[in-house]
Order: sequence, then C-alpha cells, then structure tokens
Amino acid sequence: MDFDFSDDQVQLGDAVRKWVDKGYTFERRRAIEKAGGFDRAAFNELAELGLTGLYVPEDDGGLGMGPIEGMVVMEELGRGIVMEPLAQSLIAGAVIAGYGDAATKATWLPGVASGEKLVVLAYQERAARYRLDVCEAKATQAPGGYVLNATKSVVPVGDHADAFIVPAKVNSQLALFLVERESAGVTTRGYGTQDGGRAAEVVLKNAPATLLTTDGLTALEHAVDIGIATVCAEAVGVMDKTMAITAEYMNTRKQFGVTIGSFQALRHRAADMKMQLELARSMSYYASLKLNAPAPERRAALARAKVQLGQSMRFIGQQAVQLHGGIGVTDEYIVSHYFKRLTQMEMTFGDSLHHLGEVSARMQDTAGAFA
Amino acid sequence: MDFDFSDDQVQLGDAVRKWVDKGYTFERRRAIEKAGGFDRAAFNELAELGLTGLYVPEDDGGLGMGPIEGMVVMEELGRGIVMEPLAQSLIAGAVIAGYGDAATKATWLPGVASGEKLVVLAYQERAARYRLDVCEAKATQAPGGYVLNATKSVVPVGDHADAFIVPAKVNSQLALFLVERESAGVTTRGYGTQDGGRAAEVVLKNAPATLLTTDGLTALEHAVDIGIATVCAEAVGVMDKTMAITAEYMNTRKQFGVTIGSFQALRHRAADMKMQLELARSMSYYASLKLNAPAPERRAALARAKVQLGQSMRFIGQQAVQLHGGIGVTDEYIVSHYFKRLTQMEMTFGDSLHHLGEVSARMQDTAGAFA
Amino acid sequence: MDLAFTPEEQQFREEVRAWVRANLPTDIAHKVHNALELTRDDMQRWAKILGKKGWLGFGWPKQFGGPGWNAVQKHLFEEECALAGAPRIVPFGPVMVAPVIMAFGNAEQHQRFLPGIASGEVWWSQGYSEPGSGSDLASVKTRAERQGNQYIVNGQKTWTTLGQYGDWIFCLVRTSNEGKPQTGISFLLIDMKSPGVTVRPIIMLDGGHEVNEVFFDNVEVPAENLIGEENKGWTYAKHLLSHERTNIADVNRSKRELERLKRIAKREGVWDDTRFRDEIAKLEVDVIALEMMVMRVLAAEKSGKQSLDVAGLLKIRGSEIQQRYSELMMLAAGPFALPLIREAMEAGWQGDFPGGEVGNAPLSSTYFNLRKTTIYGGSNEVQRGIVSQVVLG
Amino acid sequence: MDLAFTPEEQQFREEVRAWVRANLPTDIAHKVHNALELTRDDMQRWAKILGKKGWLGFGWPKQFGGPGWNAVQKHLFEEECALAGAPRIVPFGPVMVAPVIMAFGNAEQHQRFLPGIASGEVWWSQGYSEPGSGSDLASVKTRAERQGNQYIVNGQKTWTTLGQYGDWIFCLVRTSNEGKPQTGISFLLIDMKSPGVTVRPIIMLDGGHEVNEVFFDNVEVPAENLIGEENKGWTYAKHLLSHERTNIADVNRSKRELERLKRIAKREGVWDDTRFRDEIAKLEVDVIALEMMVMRVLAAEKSGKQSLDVAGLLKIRGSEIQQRYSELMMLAAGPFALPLIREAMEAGWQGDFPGGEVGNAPLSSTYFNLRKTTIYGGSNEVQRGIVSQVVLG
Repeated sequence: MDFDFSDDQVQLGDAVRKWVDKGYTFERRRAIEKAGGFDRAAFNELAELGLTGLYVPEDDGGLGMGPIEGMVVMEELGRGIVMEPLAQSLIAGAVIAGYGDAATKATWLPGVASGEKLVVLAYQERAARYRLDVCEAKATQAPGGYVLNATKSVVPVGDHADAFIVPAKVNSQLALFLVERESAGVTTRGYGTQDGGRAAEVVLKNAPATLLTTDGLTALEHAVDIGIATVCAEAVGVMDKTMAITAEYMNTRKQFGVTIGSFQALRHRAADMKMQLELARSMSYYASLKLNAPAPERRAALARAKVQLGQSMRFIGQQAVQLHGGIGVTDEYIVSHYFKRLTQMEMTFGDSLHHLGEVSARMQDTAGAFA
Repeated sequence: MDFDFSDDQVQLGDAVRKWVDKGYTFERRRAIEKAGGFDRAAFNELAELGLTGLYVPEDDGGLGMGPIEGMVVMEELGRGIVMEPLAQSLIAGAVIAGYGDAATKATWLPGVASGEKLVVLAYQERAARYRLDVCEAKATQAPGGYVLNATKSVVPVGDHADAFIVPAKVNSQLALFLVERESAGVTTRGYGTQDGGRAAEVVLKNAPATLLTTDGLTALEHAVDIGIATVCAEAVGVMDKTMAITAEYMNTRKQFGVTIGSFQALRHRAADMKMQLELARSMSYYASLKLNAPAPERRAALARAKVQLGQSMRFIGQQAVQLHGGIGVTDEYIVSHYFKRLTQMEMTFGDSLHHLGEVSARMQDTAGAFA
Repeated sequence: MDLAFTPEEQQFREEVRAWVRANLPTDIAHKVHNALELTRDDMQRWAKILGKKGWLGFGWPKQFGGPGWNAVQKHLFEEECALAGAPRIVPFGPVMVAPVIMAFGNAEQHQRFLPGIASGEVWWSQGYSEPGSGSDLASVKTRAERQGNQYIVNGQKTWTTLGQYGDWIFCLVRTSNEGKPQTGISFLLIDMKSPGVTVRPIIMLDGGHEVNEVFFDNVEVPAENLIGEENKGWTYAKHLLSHERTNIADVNRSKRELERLKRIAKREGVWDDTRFRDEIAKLEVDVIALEMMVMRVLAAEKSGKQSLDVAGLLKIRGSEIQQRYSELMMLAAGPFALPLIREAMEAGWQGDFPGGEVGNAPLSSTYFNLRKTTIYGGSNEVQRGIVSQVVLG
Repeated sequence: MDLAFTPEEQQFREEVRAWVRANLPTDIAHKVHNALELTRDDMQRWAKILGKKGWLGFGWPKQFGGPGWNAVQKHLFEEECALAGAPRIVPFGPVMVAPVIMAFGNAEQHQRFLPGIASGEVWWSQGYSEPGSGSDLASVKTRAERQGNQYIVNGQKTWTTLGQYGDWIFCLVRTSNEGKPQTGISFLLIDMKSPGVTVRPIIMLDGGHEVNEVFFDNVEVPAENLIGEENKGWTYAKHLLSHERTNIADVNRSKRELERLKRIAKREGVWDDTRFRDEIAKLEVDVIALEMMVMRVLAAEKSGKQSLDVAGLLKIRGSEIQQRYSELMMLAAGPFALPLIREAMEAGWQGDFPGGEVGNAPLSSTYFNLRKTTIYGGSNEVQRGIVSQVVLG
C-alpha cells in the first residue's frame, strides 16, 4: 500500500501545471469560450506535452502510462478548468488499444497519440439518459465494413473531432465502431455547453464505420469507467482550486469591519468544504487505483467514486459561490466558472443519483474498500 | 382561513399545561418510568380533566370535541413528555364512535370517556413493519360473535389496557374487533420502552371478540391517521420544550470564558432548530386541519406531515443533545429524555422513510397545500 | 382554526383569477411557464394592464388609490398571478419606494411620483447596495452635498436590478459623516436621465444581464427630491425593508415551479423512477410546509391576535426551495440540460434543441441564476443570525 | 501508488488473523458481533490474552517490550481484531498513559508501571475532564499541593470511562496558579485504592454505566508518582492527545458494523426496499471514502514523504458514520427497536423478545449511546474549528 507519487509522476504533474498556469490563463479560457468553447491550438499544446498519448502503448507512438499518470494530469487540468477534452483522448487511446485489432490500432493510435486525430466517445442517446445498455443506433453490414444509423447527443466537441467511437446494435448485440467525421452521411450540429466548453449532436445516416469490437457493452462500460476516473481526478483539481480561491476571498473580503474568514459559522463551512475535498480526493485515488481491476469490481468502485465526487462537487461549488456573496454569481469573477464546471461534471458519465442506484444494485454483504 | 385558537381552546390548553407543570413533574415521571412506564393514577388524572372523552360524542359521555382540541391537548402533554397514552383514548373514542354500531357505542364509549376503560390499538405485526394492509391475525365466527387468533406487537401499555382494538382477517377481508384483556385466550407480556413508557406483546388464542366494523382497512387507516396527528401535535410540544431547555443551557453554560450561546456556529445551529420547529408546527396544524377531510386527501396530508415531523424530531433531538455536550448524554439531565421520546415518536405510526414512500406513491400533478 | 378560506376570500380569489386569466397576454404567460426570457416590453405591458385596473399598487391603501386589500387578499392576488404565469411585478416602484413616499414624502411628492408608479409608466430602480457593502447596508459611501436648492451626488451603486430600464432611482446617500454610520444617510429620488448618471451592466454567471452598476458623477438633484428629513434616510430604508415582506417566501412561484418540475420529470422519464420521484416528494413536503408557515403569518396579520417572528425563516426556506426545484429540473434533464443555446431561451425559436425538447434549454441557466436567492435580500447567513436572536436573545 | 498491501503486509495480516481467530474466546466475539454487554471480565480476559502474546501494547516500540510495528501494521492488527469481533482495547493504559510514561517518565517509573500495563493486569483510568471543563481542558481545578515527599490532592474529575474498574488513574492536576492556565498543570499517577478516592457512577442516556465522577478528598500521593517536571503536565498531555490517533476514525469497527447493518436489514425485510437500501449504499460509500482517507494517512506515515493534516476530518467523519450506522440499524428494526429489555442485551438470555429477534434488543441503546462520539475526544465543533485553521489560517 503506497499513496506516494513517483518522481516521474510528480514531474509530469509539474509540467502540466506549468502549462496551465502560463499557457491557459483565465483570459485565454474566456476567449476560447467566446469563440465557441474549443481551441484546437490549445488541444495541440496538450498533445505536444505528450498527454494525448498517455494511454497509447509506446509501440503505437504513445507514452504507455497508466491510470495514476492520467489522474495526475487530469487533476492539473482541472485546476485550470481546461475545456479541451483530453479525457476523450485518454478514453480513445485505452479503448482502441484494448479492444481494436492490429490494423485498427495501427491506423488510429499514432494519430490519437500525436493529437492529429481527436477521437471522442459518441454514446449518449435521448432515450438512454445515463444507461449504457439502452441504444437505438443500428449498424448493418455493408461492402467493406458497416454503415451506421444513429443520433448521438451532447458529444464532446463533436463538430471538431476527427472521429467518433460509436456504440450501435448489430442485430440485438451492442458493438463499438469508429466513424470519421468527414465521412459521407455524418452531420454535426455544434453548440456551447454550460461550462464554457463545446459539444454537438452527431447524426449518422448510412455512415461508413469500422468495427472496433463486437463486445460493445464491455468496451463501452470500460470506456465510461475511464471517463469517470478522469472526471473524478479533474474534479479534485477544480475543487482544490475552488477552495483556494474561496479561502483567499474569505481572508480578504471585509464585512462589518472584519474579514469574513473570521466568522465562526463561515469557518465551519470552510471546514465542511475541506471535508468534502479530502473525501473526494480519497475516492479519486480509489477510482484510478481500481481502473484496472476486473470489470465487476471496477464498475462497483467507479460508481462509488462518482457518488462521492458528485456530492463533493455540488457542495463545494455551491458553497464557494455562497461564501463569495454577490460577486460569486457574476460572470466577471472566476469562481462562478469553477462552479459551472463542477455542475456540468456532476452530470457527466452519470450523475450522483444514477450512480447511487448502481452502488445500491451492486451492494454485497461485505463492507469497505479493503473488504 | 384562520389559525387562531378559540378562547375555549386556549383555556383547555392552559388547564392541561397547569396539570403537566404541577402534576407531572420530572421526578414523578422518573418514578413512573422506574415502576414500569405506566401509572394508572396519572392516566386517571387526565381522565378527570375530561381528556379521555375528548373525541367521544357528548351523548356518549364525552366532550365531542375535534382535532384542534386534540392537537392543543397533545402539544401540552408533549411539553411534559407525559407517557400515559392519551392518544390511544382519542383513537378509541373516534374509531368506536365513527365505526361502531349503537350497541357497541353504548357499551364502550362512556367508559372510554370516563377513563374507566383504557382501550388501545393493537395492530402491529412482525411481518407488517409499518404497512396496514399486511395482517396475519385471523378471526372466525363463533357462537355469540367471533374468536381471534393473533400476535400483536409493541401494543401501548398492552398489559394494563382494559381492551384492544384489533384488526384481523375474516376470510380475506380486514375487519376491526374489540377484545377485552381479561378474556380467556388473551395473554400479554409487558415491558418498558425506549422512551420510558410501556408496551406489551398481546397474544390471542381463540379469544372472544366483538366485531367493530367489517370495513377494517378504512377504519384502521383512519385510526392510524388520528394517531399520526396526535404524534405530530405531541412532537411539537416535545420539540418546543427541547428548544427552550437548549436555549437556556446555551445562555448559561460557559466555555473558554463565554456562554456557548455566543458562538456563531452554535447560534446558527439554534436557528436551524427553530426552522425545523416552525416547519413542524405548521405541518402539525396541517395534519389536524386535514383530519376530517375525505380519506384520500387525509391520507396524503398525514403522510406529508409525518415526513416533516420525523425530520424535525430527528434534527432537533440530535442537535439538542449535541449542543449540551457531555451532560446531554446522561440520564440525570432532562434533555436526553426529550431526545429519546422524539426518537421513539419518529418510529411511531410509520417512520419518515415509510411516509416518504406514501407521499411519493400518492404524488399528483398539482402542488401545495392549497393546490 | 380553519384551513379553508372564507367564502368572501374564496370569491375574491375567483374574481382575481377570472380577471387575470382574461387579461394576462398569453404570449407572456407562455414565457413565464417555460422560463423563457422576458423583455422590458413584456414586463411593462403587464404592469400597465395591472395599472389600468388599479392593481399594480396591489398593496396600497385606498387613500392613495390602491385597492386597500388585507394580507390574505394580497396573498391571493399574488398567488393567482403566479399560478397564471404572470411575470413577477417589478417591485422597486409599487412595492418598495411607493410606501416610503406615502409614509414620509410630502403631499407634493405624493402627487408627483405616485401616479406614474401606479400606472406602470415610470420604471423605478433601487440604489441601496454599494461596492463592498454586501450585507452591511449602512456603510453608504455615495455622497450628496447640498448646494443651494440642489444636491450634488457622487458615488456608485451596484447590484441595481433591471437598472438598465430605469427612469428613476431611489438612493441612500451620505449627507453627513457625523455620528454612527446610520445617522448621516438620506433618502433621495434621482432622475436617471440626469447628466452624470451612467449605468453599466454586470453580467451574471448564467450570461444574463439582470443587474447593473450605477455611477453618479456630479449629478445635480433638486432638493425637493429628498424624502423626509436630511440624515433620516436610514429610518425610511428600514421601514422599506420591514414592509411588504409577506411574499418574501415566494411560495406561490415555488408552487407553480413544482408543477413544472413534475411536467419535466414526466417528459424526461424520471417520474416513475423511485429514486428521482422521492426527491420531488421531499420537495413537495417542503413546499407545503412553507406554504403552511406563510398561511400562519397571513392569518396572524389578519386577526392581529398573535405575532409571528418568522420573516428570517421564510426567507431562508423560500430561497432554499427555489434553488432545489431548479436543481431538480436540471438533474431531471441530465445530459440535455448541458447545451447552452441562448436563442433557445427566447420565445418562438425554431431551431432543433439537442434531444428535441426545447423546454430543457433554460434549466441550467435558471439553476445558476437562482444561486442569488440565498445571497440577496440579506444573505441566509445574516438571516440565521437574526433568527438566532429570536431563539437566544 | 498502489492500493494493494505489500506481500509482507499481507502476510503480516494473515498471521495476525490466524492468531486472533485462534485465541479470541468465541463467547466474547459473539457478544461483540451482537452488541451485547461486555463485562469487566470479558474485557480483561482479552487484554490478558493479548498481554501474554505481547500485543496489548501493540503500538509500543521494541525497547519497551512492544512489537515495534509501523503504522500500517498497527492498522492491520486493529482491523483484524475489529473484524474478528474482539472487544476494543481499553486504551487508557496501553495507548494513552504508557507513551507518556515512556517519553517523560524516569527509569524507575518505566519498571514500576509498564509491565502491569503490558500484561493487562493493571486497569488504568483517565483523569482529564472536570465538571464544567468540556472542551476547555486547560481549565483544570483539581489541586495537588506538595507537602514533603507527597502531594495532597483535592478536587473532582468526571467522564472517567470505566473508572469503576480502575486500579490506577492518571490525572492532570493544578500545582500552580501563576501564569497562563496551561503552565501550572502537572501530570500525576494516582492509586485509586488510596484513601479519599471515591468513584461515583454517571448513568448514560441508554441506562448504561460507562462513565464516572472521581472525587479526591485529601488524597496522599507519593511525589515519585509525578511524571516529568512539576507544572509541565500540559506538554505531556498534549503529547498524549497528539499520539496514537490513527484509529481516531474507528473505520475498522465501522466496516464490521456496516456488515452487521446489512445482516439486520435482510432480517428485517428492508434489504430489498430501494428506499432503505439506498441509505445503506450511501453509508457504504461513506465508509469506503473514510477508509481511503485513513489509508492515505497510514501510507504517508509509512513513507514519511507527505504530511497529511486531516486528524480533525477523521474524527468528524468517523463519528458521524458511527452514529449513522447505529441509526440505520434502529430504523431497520422499526417498531421492534422500541422495547427496552435490559436482560435481552446480555448474552444467553432465554426470553422471548418482541417480534422474536433478540438481535434487535440493543439497537436503540447503541444509537443513543453513540451520540457521545460527536461530543467526546474534542467535540466535532471544536474539530471543525481546527480544520478551519488548516484552510484559512
């Protein structure tokens, strides 16, 4: 049992932090948001740091690193509420490497690793809400592969991505496919999202697709669990910075002649926030450390983590705004952007209530992380 | 719309309060608890005040009063955490008057009103938890009436009561019966309860019974709703006094050289308790005011009230103990007895989670008490 | 004790209901029922309709041209307006400054200002808060110096709601630095078209323009615009703050929005999910308990027999409920609450909202926007302090 | 980073587990697993078994005869004991006073006191709190006056846990009134059989006799029983309070009790009720999150690389979880948690518990009893203050 980061991990985190602090200032973020919520240049800078290839095996041009490195990176990106969806590259790298055949890997992984190919998961459908086994998208075999008919919603940077990982049913079996955005039959409708980022509706009409795996549900669950772990890690970064911003404000802002950080009721609120942060950090570790566990164990662990993280994100986000008072609800001041990011992340890859249901359904006799 | 009490109601409340303050001191209560949790003499004093006949029609020897009078009385009894189960007499009076035939009324109501007959509801069974439609007790017709076979649990003062109102199935239909404790085939096993009061297991083996009504579920639901309203009203009294005890303690007890009532975090806690108290009081009014509404409306209203009251009781009870610190968890000091009473009342006639289920199941499109 | 409204009250409600349903423009009601953006015109159109009927100043006594309603009637009027989907009456004129003018203004001021407020012609704004003042309203820094028969006003107000539409603004200004902070404050009415008045928008976290900063740069204000006596403004301001707080809980609107939440839950497929449904059920209990608490206050006001000191509780609970219903609406829509398409929050948008339900468009914005409710009007922390005084002294 | 224990740690755990299972008397384990009443004999029997093995002082360094385990090993030992149903080690001797004697006592004191603690022969009590002191421990009033080679002690201690069984008591006593309250305190060991020592029970809200008042009436205490220097006792006390707090979260016990909660929920028919089951699921998440936080602390202690300042958080969360599982156990039993039959909480009772499940007998009492956990050991309010220092300075 060991919760220290290796020197390499510390260095990796430092490098990302340096980029965030210097390369992704609040002003740049605001400009990106105004311009639509995604900046390929910023994404390329992440790629230059090697981050897009974090989960791509070294043989395929990546760094071949694991969940802890992913966690370290995502936490730092969270600190700067970076909107460019690195998590999608982590998912794509791991899923293609884990489930694709040799040809698919050779075709896609180098591009994912280099950042030239931004591949995102396009799985959400209107009728499914957060469920992964509900899927109306249909795939049918065609000369040279498959064609897909599907409408996928709220796909991260869907109108900028180069390709999509798409679950669709072949007969009644869920399979996973790769679809290039530039292909015939693919239309996207992009829009901004509540956190300042970008997403799109992706409509596929007889769009040509490459089969990634016929074991689609297994792969999709894995993909989403990687996503949950990245959200958890990122959220810790967002919350950590939110706490710091709030603490600084409390120690500066005066009311009735004293700093508001001297009011006991507010101090206790800050303590409650710290509690939620440390519980969240603990469960983010847990999520990443369980990411390579066997599927049933992994699924249960990630659901538990998301319940804790969701609760922490909501509490810390809401209280940070409240403790700021009026300035907390303005666009001008930074804290509201952290709050909105936390709100959106609670609803990403399943919200707290959804995952409570998962925990409840999977609950067994034993108790504890080390049961 | 009017929330004032009439002069008569105020006088009634004053009379009960006077008796509680002088006649039911903490010392007397402690002695009753030590002696087993029930004092027929104290119960008779309530009867002398006319309270046992509150819901018995005037023609049958009672006062013929309504839910508001019942609420006023129960709130005052709550203030003194009186253990003698007046609520049972209110239920018995209303149920016999409302569902019994002329002979039954003539036989039972004068005694209920005068307090000579302590009649209690014996409805809880092992398999039912808080559900009213689950009943294993069986009634079969016999010469001169019915005989019952049943095991009823946690019956208030079951080993001292003169008779029981017992739900049992005739074939598959729930009916309500009256059973005298002294009858053949009735055995009771009494014990103290967590709040200092008394209850018993009541076992009926071919015990002779008088049919009260064949519309048993309707009558039982009504009985329990009356019970919920009394619990709500009583709880307001218990909480009101708990708040007063706690406020006084906070303004007396010193830590670090000042009264603990000067600490902002604790002041805000007191404000939160006050919130719960006033919400509870509002919903206790609501419960009593809806007690004569048509059954579906009444059932929904009483479930809502119990959800609020349960939440308030738990919060106020727990926080009162917490704010007292060490002395709050001793038997010697009065506040723990209020806490235990509140705890038991949350579990009486269905706990908060049970009633949340009732509210959820009955929820309709419209909203609000005056929807 | 009686839960039912009296036959007279019930009849009053019916009359108000009939009139509101007949006179509230359906396009406006549609916007309110779907949380779409209201324009200045929407708000003023409704204000003028009410003004014509004599109900814009629904809380005014008869002597000033109001309907002279009691607390229950006012509540019923507000409830019927809310449930019908009427926009909230912009309070700064009819609800806030008018009672101060009535109570402390002179006859000339009554004649000059009240008719425009009653008719809805003149849009008033509030000038209380200043940068840094927060919950400490007495820390007024905006100065008004008397020069002859006018005041020269310099300073800045902030959080001025809908100030971008304002014709007039009532301000707390500092006319003296002597004594306690409260003693040197005056209550001044300022024409916002005066030279030197600048309004600058503050954009809220949801992207909306709802509040403003208002700057005063050597603004000349006739001395006749002073309400009451110089340096006594704090008294008048307190009068204003203590006045007309029955609707502080905003329970009518919460009732309407609870029904909307249920509609959304059905549409989004979570109405039959025990887990989500229970959350709505809890909120329903909360709304009813709040409504009962409001009723107790109204009944006490009506009978005058009891006094209930629960304004702080109403504010705290009312704001928490508003935040919760908006949160549940957003969570009900889940992924489909995440797209931010501003045009989709305007009536009549013909685009294709992600998932196909344009009703989801404003949900997150409303959730974000309502975070303000526990902050403004005396933050909930300040309210808890006030409540604790009642409990502990 | 690695969630798994090392092979060595895993092997250590197996060894401890095997030994505990082989040596813990089954009648005692049965009581612990069912929250039945433990007698003095039960507790001391287990203490002596541990003592014989050399594990009663499981946190002691080797030089004093302890096993010299690191933080992880200590945790694993405590976890295995908890999961097997061992009674909690009464901490006052081996965990609390022993480290103070080791650190600040002299060689003679080491030889005189440590063997009896290590073997479990001598039962120690704690004399810190006084009437009215609450969270303000430095307000010590019990006086010790030096007369020749002894101290004369007068005063009163309170909340002395299991003091009715105590052979010795370690006390904070006031030896000087000069300077700050903290500076005049000394650390004194007192034989409870000395003339003038009286122990009076305090009955808890659940009817149990767990704590006591201890009175000192001209008690003569040899000066050789003073630990360290006179008037420096506060330093030693703080050492004690900061020492051995890894188990402050009590997460091992909560894991065991969470399993018991699940058993009770199944028995009482609420395991398959979504509404109740969700409450257990929430608690399971809470327990795991707490366990992970404890692991982080242990790992940091082991590696010495990071420092984690979360003791306050562990205390707050650990106590809240204890209260919650006991509450859910009581609520699971519902009506059948209401009978109060004291004999039914003793092992071997042959009576017929209402509803037929004697396992429900102690549930309410445990819930009542555990209200203390957010009060003692520095109330959770005091802990929040400490945590806020970390956040805000």
